[in-house]
Amino acid sequence: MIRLGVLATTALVLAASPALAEQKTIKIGFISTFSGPTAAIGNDMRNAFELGLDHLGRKLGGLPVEVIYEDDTQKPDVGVQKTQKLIESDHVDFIAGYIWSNVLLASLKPLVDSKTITVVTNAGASAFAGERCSPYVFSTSWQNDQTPEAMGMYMNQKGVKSVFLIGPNYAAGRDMLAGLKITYKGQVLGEEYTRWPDQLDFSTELSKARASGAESIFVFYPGGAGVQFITQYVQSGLKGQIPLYQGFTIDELSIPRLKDMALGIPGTQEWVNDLPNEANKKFVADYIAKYKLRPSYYGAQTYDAVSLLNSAVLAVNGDLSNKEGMRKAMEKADFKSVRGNFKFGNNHIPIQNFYLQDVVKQGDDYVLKTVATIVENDQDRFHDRCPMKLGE
Amino acid sequence: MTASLDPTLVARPSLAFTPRTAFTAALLVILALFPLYSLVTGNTFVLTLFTRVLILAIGAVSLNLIMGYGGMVSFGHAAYLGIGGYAVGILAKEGIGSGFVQWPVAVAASALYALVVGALSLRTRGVYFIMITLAFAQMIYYVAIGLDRYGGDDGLTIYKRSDFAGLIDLNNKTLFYYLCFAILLASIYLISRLVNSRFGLAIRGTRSNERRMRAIGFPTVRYKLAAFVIAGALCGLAGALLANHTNFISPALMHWTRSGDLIVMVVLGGLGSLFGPVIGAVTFLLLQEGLSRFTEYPDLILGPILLLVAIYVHGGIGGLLEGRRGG
Amino acid sequence: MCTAASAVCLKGGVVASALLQTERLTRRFGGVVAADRIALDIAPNEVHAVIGPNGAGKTTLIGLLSGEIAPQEGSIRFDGADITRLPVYRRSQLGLARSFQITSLFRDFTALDNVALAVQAHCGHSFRFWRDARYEDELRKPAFAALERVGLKERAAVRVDKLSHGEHRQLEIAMALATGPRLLLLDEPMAGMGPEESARMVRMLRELKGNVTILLIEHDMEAVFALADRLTVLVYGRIIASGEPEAIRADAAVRQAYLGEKESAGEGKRHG
Amino acid sequence: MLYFIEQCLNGVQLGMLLFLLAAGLTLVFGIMDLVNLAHGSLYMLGAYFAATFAVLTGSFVIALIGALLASLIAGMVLEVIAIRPLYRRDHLDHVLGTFGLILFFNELVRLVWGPEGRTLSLPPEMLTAVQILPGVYYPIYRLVIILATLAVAAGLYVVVMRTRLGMLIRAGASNREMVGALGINIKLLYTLVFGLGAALAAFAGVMQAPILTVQIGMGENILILAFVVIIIGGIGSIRGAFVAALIVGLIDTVGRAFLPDLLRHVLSTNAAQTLGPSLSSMSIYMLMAAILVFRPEGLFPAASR
Repeated sequence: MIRLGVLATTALVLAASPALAEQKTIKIGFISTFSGPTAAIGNDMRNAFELGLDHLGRKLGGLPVEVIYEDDTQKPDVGVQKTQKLIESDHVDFIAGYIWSNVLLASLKPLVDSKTITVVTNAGASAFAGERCSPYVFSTSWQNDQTPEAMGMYMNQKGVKSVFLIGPNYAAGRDMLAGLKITYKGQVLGEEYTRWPDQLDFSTELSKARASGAESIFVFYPGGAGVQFITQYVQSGLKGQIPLYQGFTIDELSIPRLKDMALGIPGTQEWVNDLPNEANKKFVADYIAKYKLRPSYYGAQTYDAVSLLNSAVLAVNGDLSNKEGMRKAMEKADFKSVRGNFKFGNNHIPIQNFYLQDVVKQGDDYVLKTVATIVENDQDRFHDRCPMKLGE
Repeated sequence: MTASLDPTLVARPSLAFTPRTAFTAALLVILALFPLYSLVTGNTFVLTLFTRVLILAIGAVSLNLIMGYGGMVSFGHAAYLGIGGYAVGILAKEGIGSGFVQWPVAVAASALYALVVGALSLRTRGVYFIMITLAFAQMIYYVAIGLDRYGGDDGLTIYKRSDFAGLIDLNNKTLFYYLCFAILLASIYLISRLVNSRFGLAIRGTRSNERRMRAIGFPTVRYKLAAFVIAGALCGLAGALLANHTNFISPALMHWTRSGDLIVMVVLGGLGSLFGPVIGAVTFLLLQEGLSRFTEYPDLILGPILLLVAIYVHGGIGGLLEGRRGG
Repeated sequence: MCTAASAVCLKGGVVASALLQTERLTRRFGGVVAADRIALDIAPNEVHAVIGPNGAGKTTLIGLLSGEIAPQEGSIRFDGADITRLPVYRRSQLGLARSFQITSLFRDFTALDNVALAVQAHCGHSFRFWRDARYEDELRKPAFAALERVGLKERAAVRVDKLSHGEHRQLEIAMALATGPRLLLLDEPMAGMGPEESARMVRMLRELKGNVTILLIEHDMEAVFALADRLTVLVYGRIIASGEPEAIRADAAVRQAYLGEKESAGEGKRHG
Repeated sequence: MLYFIEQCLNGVQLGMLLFLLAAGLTLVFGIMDLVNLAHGSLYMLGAYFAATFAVLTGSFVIALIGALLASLIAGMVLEVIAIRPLYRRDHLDHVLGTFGLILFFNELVRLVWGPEGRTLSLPPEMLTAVQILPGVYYPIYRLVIILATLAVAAGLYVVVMRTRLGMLIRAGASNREMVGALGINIKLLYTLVFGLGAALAAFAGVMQAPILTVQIGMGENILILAFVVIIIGGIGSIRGAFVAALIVGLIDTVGRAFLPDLLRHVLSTNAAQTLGPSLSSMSIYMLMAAILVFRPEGLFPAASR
């Protein structure tokens, strides 16, 4: 019986291998996390990507689109394999997605080697913004350091004297805490990195924060871990004593689980769902209408990716072999972004505003609101390590 | 080599046309032809996938030497994949790209680790041995996570594959595939010689009845240790191949579930049979890959299959093909 | 004729000629003394039987001599050399071969492979990785010869688990013989044998007599008196008598021990 | 000093969770001689059951009780269907079979509860900290975990030491054949013990759910820790499991708390930051290896095997 299984599966692998796809439909590979505690992020991205395609009549530059979603299970090694599969087996024209900086860094080589035009919709590893920038790889999000840098500025404004930093021990975690230290002028009384992603008990770190006597805590925990951290922060009775400042730890995905616990914990972001521009209003309204959920910045960044790819295909009117043409077109960032229009830096990372956001309660509903603009047209500090120049 | 003895006295490996030999032969032919297939269809991923299968098969073959023939159940065998892989990765990052350096270092490092671990672990028996090998593998796993300079938990990208001074270009997927295939066959041949040599009989005897082995005058531990080291070195080579294959290494390579995978492959294919590990590796990985193509919940099927094999089948699939059943 | 008392006097004279000699050999398990200051000496080429009721410590004695059990006191000298602290395999290499009371063979090997392993153990180290050992005359010939001696020639190619119990016992002997031992420690070779099987075994052992020294532990008194040159009687780990068969037959203490077998058998259950 | 106490409490709390997991594991291991990698899956199931019942009833306590019962039954059913046939086989087949069970249960949970994972929220009064010593605040809920687990440990002690079932369990752990010889219905005993182990694992899963997580694969990392615990403690020994669990919990937490700072004296901050956590994780396995080398039977050998 097993033997039959083997033969059957072998046959399947043989069967599942299309001869070189001729360019009638555009194939897009989408890599994100669709299982495990961070699956919610992947779903938000997929929803937004689907919505974006709907808005374009499921066509890019007039060509029908087929999307292949792959689950990186949040593991770098799996991410590489899925990336290779998309390139070598599905022969996709574009690849989009990537939540995790470490998954992106692991997958970057096959992407660059194969010259696959890629739109990264979240991960913002510093190396990828700097020396490892690539002509065919674009980002619709940010470089990791930018968001916490904005938070650092805000904490300066508030005159916060000292801070204790806590984050996960992986590429993004290290970037985030480094970012805050760049702009924050007060004292950094401690810096803790936890095992990622399997360490979910932060009691040790919280005790340390308390003992450090710091006036504030800054934290970065995306996805489910964020919920765990906030919960334990509240349980440990610190909320009343040491105010918390966060990046990517509280978002539309975690608020429904955190409810009151999330109130009064400020964060910074390049996009908030109430940004007053037409593209955004349409995006948020249609998203809520279609999915009965609020989109998060993960979704927003991914929604922009659709528009960006569309602009590329339009510019070369469907000739996907003309990668140079598409690259030049994309560098213009010539589309209506839901964060308001922006320009790309030489490293293909957006130059954009960052806003202060806060959680407010509307009836039984909890939403994020833009409080203020912290910094305008901020460019990441790694772009000068990237040899590329725009329009060349 | 000798005619002086009645030939019936030596159990010659039967070349009879059993389902098992037929299956093995068919499998080898298929494996040998894959590059051709992917050339025709232009689907290079199948090649990538099967290169991975071959490499892990080498790991399984090495585990089979100590587990199947030596009776040493190591629950930490993935550590060697990691050590071999990191040897290549670290040297590459430090600018030493030559395979003539990287691969020997990978093998030597693994052998050395095996020597230390074996020397300590072989004082224990049975389940304690399983657990102590696991413990050491976990240590190495966390060491890798702690290697800040080499990516820590995020792993390390390898920008250039091992360079063999133009002798063989590992960037050529087909060539690399056949290299792995050759190494796999070579290691199987090596082990086929090993297990029937005096050394092989010594470790097989030890597996069968260690007390008696000592009673008739064998210092069993040193033979077990030697086997342990050989297996480690071979798996280290597999690790070096794997690093070159994925161009990326991370501690995940050494996670205990990887060691579990290797054990599953060996037991699935049939303990202590030459080609069992290959059958096991191919089956296991194809089941994973294949099942996920026609169901969204592959492990819902794979899991019970493993359980059933554990309960009802003696000698894994190999045994099944010979009609051997459990009891 | 030599009693426990006069064993001391042996020290001077007979030592040189004794192949194996133990002094004050003692081993306790918890409260139980399984071997109590045992002084034993075995002359070259004699068949020396050790008898005694269950739980007398016979198997412990074998364990001590073969090295599987470490003594708490006393010493063992083999051919003049002190082997008290040597590991099992070293003693075997010195020529101390043993058979097991409960058959202990390589069940998934053929009879010949079993014996061949024993031979292999005694011709140099086994770090030979390439040549197929199943075709080496150097190993096969002596192994085959040993099987012949115990009358298992025809069964050479049969897997052990296919052999009968009696054949297992014979194979045990063959494996011990194959290594060309200087001293055979036979732990109840007739255990669980039918009358004609044991008869064959006795015949076989008698053929060995004179060429190899044997320390025989056996319950079957018929066999013992048929084979042994000297007997030593063990009760509660202590030697109560030692000497020629006739003397032992006559010895009152021995009678007593065997009449008292019943409760000491009960004892045996606990610390045998 | 106060800070140190606080960290030790954290360690104790982790140790307690480990004990719940290890107790069942060590019994199953000691009595049935079964290497059960799927024990972590029962821990996971317990948490998911609780999360579901909590949604249905809105009460944490009811959810807990429901989860315990559900897991007890699930465990016994699992034993009868899948585990019992494994007893005859060797440890290797145990590893293969129960490894298969891990895959199965992870997938099953994904099928039934979806991939995202669940939250088990606490009653609000649990969301604060109390001052246990002047200057030492400690989350109420973590105290609850410690106390509840201590209660369970005590209960377990009574059952094992004072009841007939416990007598059989102890006998089984030290000498399996003997229990068989006593003409006890061994099958039933095994099923009961396995169910008990499942319930204990579930209890651990439920208790940690509100602070940690309810997600697929949550059992796998902690399972290995549980194995470390029972090896250190001595297979089959509840007392050993208890002591060893505390040791492991303390080493892990205190190590995480103090190692990075110590390392910072010898290493660059970055290196120290990365090395610190992994070093403290390693130290646990070093301890286990050391125990296995020098005292293979563990700290409290229950069996003479």
